This record gives sequence, structure tokens and C-alpha cells, in this order.
Amino acid sequence: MIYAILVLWIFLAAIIIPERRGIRIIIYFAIFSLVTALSFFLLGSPDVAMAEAAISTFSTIFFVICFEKHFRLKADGEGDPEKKEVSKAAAAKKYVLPLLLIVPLFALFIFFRPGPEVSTYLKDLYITRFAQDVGGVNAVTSIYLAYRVYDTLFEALVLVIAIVAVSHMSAFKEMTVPDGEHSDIERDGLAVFTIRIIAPILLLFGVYLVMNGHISPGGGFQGGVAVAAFFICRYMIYNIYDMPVKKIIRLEEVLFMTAVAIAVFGVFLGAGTFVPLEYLRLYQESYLILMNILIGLKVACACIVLFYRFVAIERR
Amino acid sequence: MLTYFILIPIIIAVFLYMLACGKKGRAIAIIFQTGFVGAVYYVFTLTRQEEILTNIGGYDSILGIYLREDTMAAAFVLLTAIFFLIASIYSFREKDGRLFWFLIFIWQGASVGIFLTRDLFNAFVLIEVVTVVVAILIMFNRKNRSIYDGMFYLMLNVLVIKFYLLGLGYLYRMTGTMDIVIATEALVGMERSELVLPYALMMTAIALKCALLPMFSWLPKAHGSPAAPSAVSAILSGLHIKCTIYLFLRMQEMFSTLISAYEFFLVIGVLTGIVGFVLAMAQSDIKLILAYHTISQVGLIFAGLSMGSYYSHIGGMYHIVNHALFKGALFLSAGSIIKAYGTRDVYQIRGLLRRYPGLGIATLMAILGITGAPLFNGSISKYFMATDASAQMNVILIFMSLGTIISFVKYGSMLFGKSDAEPEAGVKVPAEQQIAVFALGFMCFFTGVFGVQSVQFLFNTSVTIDRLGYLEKAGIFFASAIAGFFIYKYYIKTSKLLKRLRSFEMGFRSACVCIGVFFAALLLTVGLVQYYY
Amino acid sequence: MAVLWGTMWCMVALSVLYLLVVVKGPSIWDRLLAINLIAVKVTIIIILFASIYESAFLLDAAIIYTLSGFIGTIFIALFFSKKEKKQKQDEKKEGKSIWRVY
Amino acid sequence: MNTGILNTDLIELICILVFFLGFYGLIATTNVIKSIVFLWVMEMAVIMFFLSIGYNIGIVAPIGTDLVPGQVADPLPQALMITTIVIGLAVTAVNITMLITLVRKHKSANWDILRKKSSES
Amino acid sequence: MASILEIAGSVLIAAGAILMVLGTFGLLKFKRFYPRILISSKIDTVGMLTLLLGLVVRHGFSFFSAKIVLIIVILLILNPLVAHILSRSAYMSGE
Repeated sequence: MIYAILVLWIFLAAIIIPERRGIRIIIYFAIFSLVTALSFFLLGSPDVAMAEAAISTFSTIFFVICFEKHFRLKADGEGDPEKKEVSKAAAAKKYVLPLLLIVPLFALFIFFRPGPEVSTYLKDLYITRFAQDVGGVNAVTSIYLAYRVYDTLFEALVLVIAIVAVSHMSAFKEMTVPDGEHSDIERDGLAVFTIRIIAPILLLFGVYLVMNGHISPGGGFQGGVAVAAFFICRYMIYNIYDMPVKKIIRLEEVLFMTAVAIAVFGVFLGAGTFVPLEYLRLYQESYLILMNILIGLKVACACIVLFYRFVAIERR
Repeated sequence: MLTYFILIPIIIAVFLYMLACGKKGRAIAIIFQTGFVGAVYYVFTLTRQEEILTNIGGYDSILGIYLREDTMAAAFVLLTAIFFLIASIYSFREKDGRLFWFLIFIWQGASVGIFLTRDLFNAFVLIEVVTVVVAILIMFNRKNRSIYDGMFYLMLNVLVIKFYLLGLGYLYRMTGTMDIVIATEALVGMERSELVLPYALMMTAIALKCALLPMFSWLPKAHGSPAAPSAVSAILSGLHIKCTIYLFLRMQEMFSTLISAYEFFLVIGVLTGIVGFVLAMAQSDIKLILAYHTISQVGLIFAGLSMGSYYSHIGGMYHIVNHALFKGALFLSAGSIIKAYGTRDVYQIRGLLRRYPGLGIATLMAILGITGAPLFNGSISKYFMATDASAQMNVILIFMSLGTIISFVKYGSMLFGKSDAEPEAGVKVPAEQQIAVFALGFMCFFTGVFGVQSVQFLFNTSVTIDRLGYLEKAGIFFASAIAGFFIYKYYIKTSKLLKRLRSFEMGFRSACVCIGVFFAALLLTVGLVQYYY
Repeated sequence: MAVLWGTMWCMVALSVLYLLVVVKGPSIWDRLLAINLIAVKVTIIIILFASIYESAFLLDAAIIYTLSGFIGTIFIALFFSKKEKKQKQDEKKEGKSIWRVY
Repeated sequence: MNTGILNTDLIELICILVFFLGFYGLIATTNVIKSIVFLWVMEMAVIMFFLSIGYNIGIVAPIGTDLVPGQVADPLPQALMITTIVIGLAVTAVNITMLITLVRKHKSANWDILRKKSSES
Repeated sequence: MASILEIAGSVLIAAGAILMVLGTFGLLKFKRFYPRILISSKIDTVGMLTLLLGLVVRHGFSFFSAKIVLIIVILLILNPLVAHILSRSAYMSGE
């Protein structure tokens, strides 16, 4: 099963290479993400599959906007891009010469590949210990919220910096669009009506993922991205840019600080050791849920800000 | 305890950004940085007795992440603290302070994190943080080509971190851990041939981040970027590149029981050093001269670290510190000079010593340091490197130092003379900038005079300097200084080849090809050696 | 159990066929249709997988899959419909092809 | 169920193949947007490699109370890979913003043209 | 009893799969967009519905089935919606 899917995966990665037209690349990319997430799922990691499936929506949208902008501007600058015919010899040279490097590299890689032995030292430790150490049911969530919460904090920090970077590097300094400006996205009564039904389900499901992250697959990141996807729906329904983006950024920073504080008190200082034994379980679960909510909200805020920046400001 | 050295700068950064205190921020920054140096110094003295270990979360065994500060890490962290203090003093009046202090503080926290962490995946996350931060800082003022430079830097670094991650995956599969110390123990019983691939993958990533020979094309763009504040260029050259050299040392240590590609890195280091100063000679932009010189000095450091003897290792380590000091002084003073003269062309700036004596003296001290003049710090580290080296290696070292001298004769010509492009009388260099530059320049002199004591203080090992040998080195320095002056005067100024080299630049695709070539070369070298031994 | 595995393989085979449409399909709308169909197939594969292992929590992945996949498709479709229309009008006005997205 | 050695091996080969396909794409294409796409592809290959560590047919997700180490997937790479994916999204967003700004300025997304036009200005 | 449910479920699943195959046949046979979307979206929705109902029947009355019903509802809303939006967008842009 997994091999069939993986062969598809290789094929999808390969057909992007010679493609020159933007929209096709986006479509191949979307299917590539889809198949990747499916393979992750089949490899026994639904958490990562969910994260990839949710995040691929966002990355696809970013690429769509980027390609669209590029084509429009390129049309202003150089005229029709299709008219520039590249000679066959030049194209062949462009694609064949790199093979001279890649193929030997691949061969070398295969030649020096280490044996397939897998050390399960740490895996066994985690599997046997996580339930009593952390108190979760989902081992993955337990690891990134307790054992390795230090990493997770920096990951949250990357999102904070990314938003600063995006607003600094953009050609437009302002964060919000003036009132009354509408997007030029197509509006259709039936679509709006149906998305209105779907959007609450999405929001509810995102919240469910966040709250239930320590028991079932999912958690802060996946749920947060799902909640952010709700705002894509909202954008498609109301068709206006009325997000208080600045406030959301402030909120995100506050959430980040809170997450750091909770992590410091909960894990770094080892507050669990002071809790009486009969309340330990309660303490552990409430820590996991609280942390999941904080991280979920933080990721949701970051994704909303990124989405609105791209859709409302970068596209101008 | 060690966690807070990383978290507190980051919390302060976000705090400052949230409250939008641009002007108040700088006061907080200076106060905090001073306190930070004190705290780091306290921990530094503690590490002289034994290494400090922090188990985050207190989980049993290796389930959590460990931070540790041993002698080497302590020296680097102390360097970081001092450097950021001086950079903060220098950029006291930075425009757009809110964003600037936010990024600087996060950079500081993440750099300290890289030095302290024992977990390789944590190092990856921190490197990503630093990469994005640096990409923003490179295009801080968003001038001309800075966006292209920033994108080039970011994409190349993001690409190469994938190599690192893949190598880490192999390492995890074989050892079942990502902790450096535990992995070292687990690697002991392994086959050498199995480790070749993870070693090559991770070393390729680190070599790009250190700008070794075929992959240095991003460095001049990033370090010499006209859009970055001067303090940022100084930190980039002085400190940021040391993070990856530190990781290189840790990796070498980890793999050393089975793989030691010392010869490979020695050759690459020497070549990098030579190519670096040749390209530096060709430039006329003062920031670019310094940026190419960073490449050259990194090559020298790599050569020193890879020679394999005790003294050369000490020399390499000490040169890391020295390079931070004099390159910091040079970059900071270059920033002030550019602002005062309004130009970046080295041929138009003249009479620095006369117009701005403070800056001029600091620049002079830093130049004497980098060229290895006696009594300055460069001479100490170069002396250590040459102590146990073979005869050929000695010649190569002298040649490299001659190249450095030649290009710094060009740089030093700014100090004297007279030109039309001199600034108006009213343009003044702010006092705090002069203080910062002078502090670094003076440290070059101080660590030179008290070289032995500094090495003992920083690295906790005892060294001795043979006076006669040191005098001999001094003689060689003066001879090569004179030779360098004449070569500069009669060849470099008129050379057409160098003018052509000035516009040398690599595109993104060529840089990718270079990564592939370097990876293949490393793989082949390390892989073939196993058949000989 | 055999029925479930057989259906799963069937879904994989169908996905391959849809991929042909994605590669060949003359217009962008054919491709988007094929994406949609593949998304449904993938969802069904996940549901079948969860059904084989009898674990209800794996179905969460199917739900998020459905929702996010559809939102992506709808967004692309809505996004490009206006663009296409505008482009056609511009082409008519100026009498030549200005730029082509697909 | 299965010996498992062959499984890990084959998936590993496929991951390496896709990794190098992405690398090939980076070298062979001149379009910056495609370069960003290929960076994402390479990242996916690396993530797939991490997840395939210790894979066996019949392995299930590490969720539940009484788990047996032999029958579940390795939880550590999964936790790390979620981190990697989110970082990847952030970096991609930054990259695309830079690119859009550049394209706005120079009206092109070709590496060579961008380099030429950037050094001119 | 359980076996009867299982057999009924299996039959429904197989029927769904066959419907989907037929839909794919339609998709490949026609070369223009509107016939394609006409055939494939309808048959695909019905096939998906049958298949998932088969799974519900197979599992009986349980939490698992409830979740599948939720998925059925979502797909039932979204699948025709996508077909509608695609055809409408195609028409608007003059396909």
C-alpha cells in the first residue's frame, strides 16, 4: 500500500521539474502535499499528517498569490511570457547538465548508505515512560509539550519572527486595509451559503483538536491551523478585509509570553514535584490542555495574520 | 539555571516589541547587557572548577533536553555577552529602534542557546531562528540590492539546513538519540563506513554556514550588505560565524573516535584563506574588503583547528576570539567612517588619523592585530598555530599572513594622506561609537600583551611562549610588512586581473552546484580514507 | 477485511487515473476537478485504514483532510475565476492575448 | 509480521530519491518560485525519512494507554517533524514575501535577471 | 447477526467502489469539461455515500459510525459545492 502511494509521490515530485506554467505547478504542488500527508498517515503518524494537511492549505494559498502577482507584473514588464520560445538545445542543456552532478551524487549517497539497523533505545524509553511522566495519552503531544517543550517555544518564536519579517520585508508598511475596500474575489450566493454551514464545523473541529490534543491525534498546531482555516472561510463569505491585524499580532505576542511563563513554571521549575500525589493526574492534564490552548491560539493568530497579509496587502 | 540565559533575552525582546519602546528600549538594553555580562562572568568563574549541567524539566535519563556549559562553551558565551554589550553601546542611537532591539535580543538569546545546547535538534531550531533574524537584519534599511542579498542568504541557508536534518535523521536512526554526549558514547562500537554519510551531510551544512571554499558566495553579500546597521555586520562577522565553528568543533569531537577528516579541512581551510584574501585585494568597498577578509580568517581558523597538534588547536581557538575582537573593531569603525565620509570607496577616504583620532587609533590597533604585529593579539594566535607545524605549513602560514598584510596596507592607507572627499568639519562621530570602537581596539592590544594569561583565563589550559621564537616571528612580520607594502604599491594597484575579480559573483544555482560538489568531495575523501587505513 | 483492502487498492488505482487527467487535462478546471476527486479518494483511504485498525481517533485526520482540501480547492477556483474573466475582457478590448495564467 | 528491514530500506531509498529530485530541481530551474517549491519538496522528503525510521508493516500511531514498544511508531521523530513543518511554513512565508517585493521592483522572478537588475540599481 | 451486517456492509462498500470506477470511466471517456464534471461529480458523490454507508453498517451503532456520519454530512455538503463552484467559475471565465 504505502509503496504504491510513495511511487505516486515520486512521480508528483518529478513532474514539477520541467513544468513552466504557474497554475500547473500549484496544482501539482497541492496534490503533492495531499499525497505526502496520506503517506505520513500510513506511516503511523496521524499527528504529522494532520499538521501537513492543514498547513498545505496555507502554503498552497501563499504560492497561488505569489504566482498570480508574478504573472501580472511580468505581463507589465516583459509582455507575453509564452511567446519567448526557448530553443530545444538550450532547454536540453539546462536540464541535462545538472544531471551530471546529481546522478553521481545520488550514486555516492546510495553507496555510502549505512545499514538499516534501527536503534530503539529512546523510543522504548518514551513509550514506557510518557504516561506516568507527563500524564497524556498521545505520546507525540506529550513529547512536544513536556519533554521537549523547550524546542516548541523556539518554534513558536519562529512564527513571531516570521510575522515581523513579513511585515518588514513587504513593500507596504501598513498592516491594515482602509475600511470599505473589498476584495475582487468571485462571490456566489450558493457558495457563500454553503461555506456558512461548513465554517462553524471547521471552527468547532479546530477547537476540538486543540482541547483533545493530549488524548487523540492533533494538538495545538493542527487545531490552531484549523481554526485559522476558519478565517479563510470567513474571508470567502464576507469578502472584506476587516481583521484587526495589529491587535491579533499583540495577542500573539502576549500568548507567546504566557506560553513561555507556563512552560517555565510547569516544566523548567518542575512544579509537578510539589503537587500532592492524588492531584498529580489533574495537574498534568490541566497543564497539557492549557499549553495546547495557548499554542493553538498562538499558531492560529500567526496563520491568520500571514493569510491576511498575503491576501489583502501583498496582492495589491 | 542555564535556561534563563536564553529565555530572558527573548522575553525582554518580545516585551520591548510589544510595548513599542524605541527610545526607552535602548536604556533598558544597555542596563540589561551590562547585567548580562556580569551574570555570564559569574557562571564563567563557576565553570573553571567543573562543567555546569541543566536538565530541562528534570526528566530521568535522556528523555529531556540538556544544557551544559563547559570550559569551551563558557568562553564563547562570555565572548557573546561582551560583544553584544559593545554592539549595543555602539548602536545606541539606532533608528527604528523597536525592531532593531527586538531582533538583537532574540539573536543574542538564540546564539547563547546554540553555544549551550547539547541537543542537535535543538541546535537546528535555534539555527533557523537565527537565520530568519539575520535575514531581516541584512535588509534592515531596505536599500538597493539588499532584498536580493537577503533572499539569497535565506534560501541558501534554508537549503543547507535540510542536509543537516537528513544527517541528523541518520544519526538518530543509528544511535537512537540526539544528545551529543550520549551519541558519542553510542558511536564507539560502530563501523566507520556507516558513519560516513551522516558525517558528510552534517559537515556540508556546517561548512556552508562557515563559508568554506566553494560555498562562500553568500558571505560577502550578507556581511558587507550596505543596508545592514554596522553593529549587525560586526556581530555577523565577529560572532555569528563562530556559532557554526563551535558546532563544527562539537561535531568533530563527537565523530572523532571513528572519523577525523582533519586533512580535508586543513586543505580546504588553507585554500579558503588564500582565495579570501585574493578576493579581498580586488575590492574597493571597505565593507566588502572586511567581508572577504572574514572568509580568509575563517580559513585560517579552520587550518589551525585541523592541524592536529595541541598548540595549533589552542592557536585556532584563540584566533576565534581574536578575530571577533579585531573584526568587530574594524566593522564598527568602518560604519562610523562611512557615515562620516559619506562614501564606501577605500580610495577616496583619506586622513582618518588626523580627522578622527579616536577612530583612527582603534582602526590602527585592529589592523595591527589582524596582520599579526608583535604585541598584538593576532601574533599570539599565529605564533601558537605555527609552533608545532611542519616546515611547509609554516611557509603557507607566512604566505597567508603576507596576503593579509597586502590587503590591509590598502585598507590602512585610509589612515593617512589627504583627499577631496573629506567631510565637512561639522560631521562628528558620536561619543558612544568612539567608545565602543576604542574598547574593542584596546582589547586587541590587551589580549596581545597578556596573551598567555588570556589563553589561560579563557580556555583553562597552560601555555608558554618561547621568547626567541616570538622574536623570530616578529622579524618575519616586519620583513613581510615591507614586502607587502612594495607588492601593494607596484603590483596590486595596477593589476587588471584583480579588477576583473572585483565583479566576481555567484548565482544561486552555481551556489547549489557548489554545495553538491563540496558534499561529493567530502563524501569521497572520508569514504576513500577508510580503504587506506 | 478483504473487501476493505480491495477497496483501498481500488482507490489508489483510481487516484493514478485521476493523475492522468491532472497531467493531461486541457484546462485548469479539469485539473481542479481531478484534485477534488483525488482528495475524496484520499479521504476514503484514510477512513478505510481507520476502519481496518478499528480506531476512531484516526478519523479526525480524515475530517481535517476533507475540510482543508476542499477549502484549498474552493479558494483556488474562486480566486482564478475573476482573474480569468478579467483577462478575457482585456484580451477582447486590446485585441491580443496579454498574459496567460494557465 | 514482517522482518521490517526491507521496509525501512525501500522507503529510505525513495526519500533520498525525492530529496535529490528536489535538489536537481533547484539546480535546473531559474524561477525563484519554483526554487521555493523545491525547498518544500526537499523538506517533505526529509520529514518522510524521519517518519520512516523504524517503520514496519502493521505499525500504529503511538496513542493509547498500554502501548507495546514493538507495535507502535516512534513518537520522537513525529514530535520533531511537527516542529519542522511549522518552521517550514514560517520560512516559506518569509521567502515568498521577499520574492513578491523583488518581483514588484524588477518585474521578473528569474534568478539571473534578478541578480543583474539588483546589482545595477 | 453480526455476520449479516458485515456482509451487507461489504456489499455496499463494493457497490460504492464500482460506482466510483464507473465515474472515473466517464471522466476519462469525455474530453470536454462540462460532460466530465457532470458525470464524475454526481457518480462520485453517490459512490462515496454508498461506500461510507457500507462502513457505517459494518460497524453498527458506535462512536466510530457517528464520526463517519459526520464525514458523510461534510462531504455531502462540500462535494456538490465544489462541482458547482468549478462549473460556475469555468462558465464565468468562458470555458
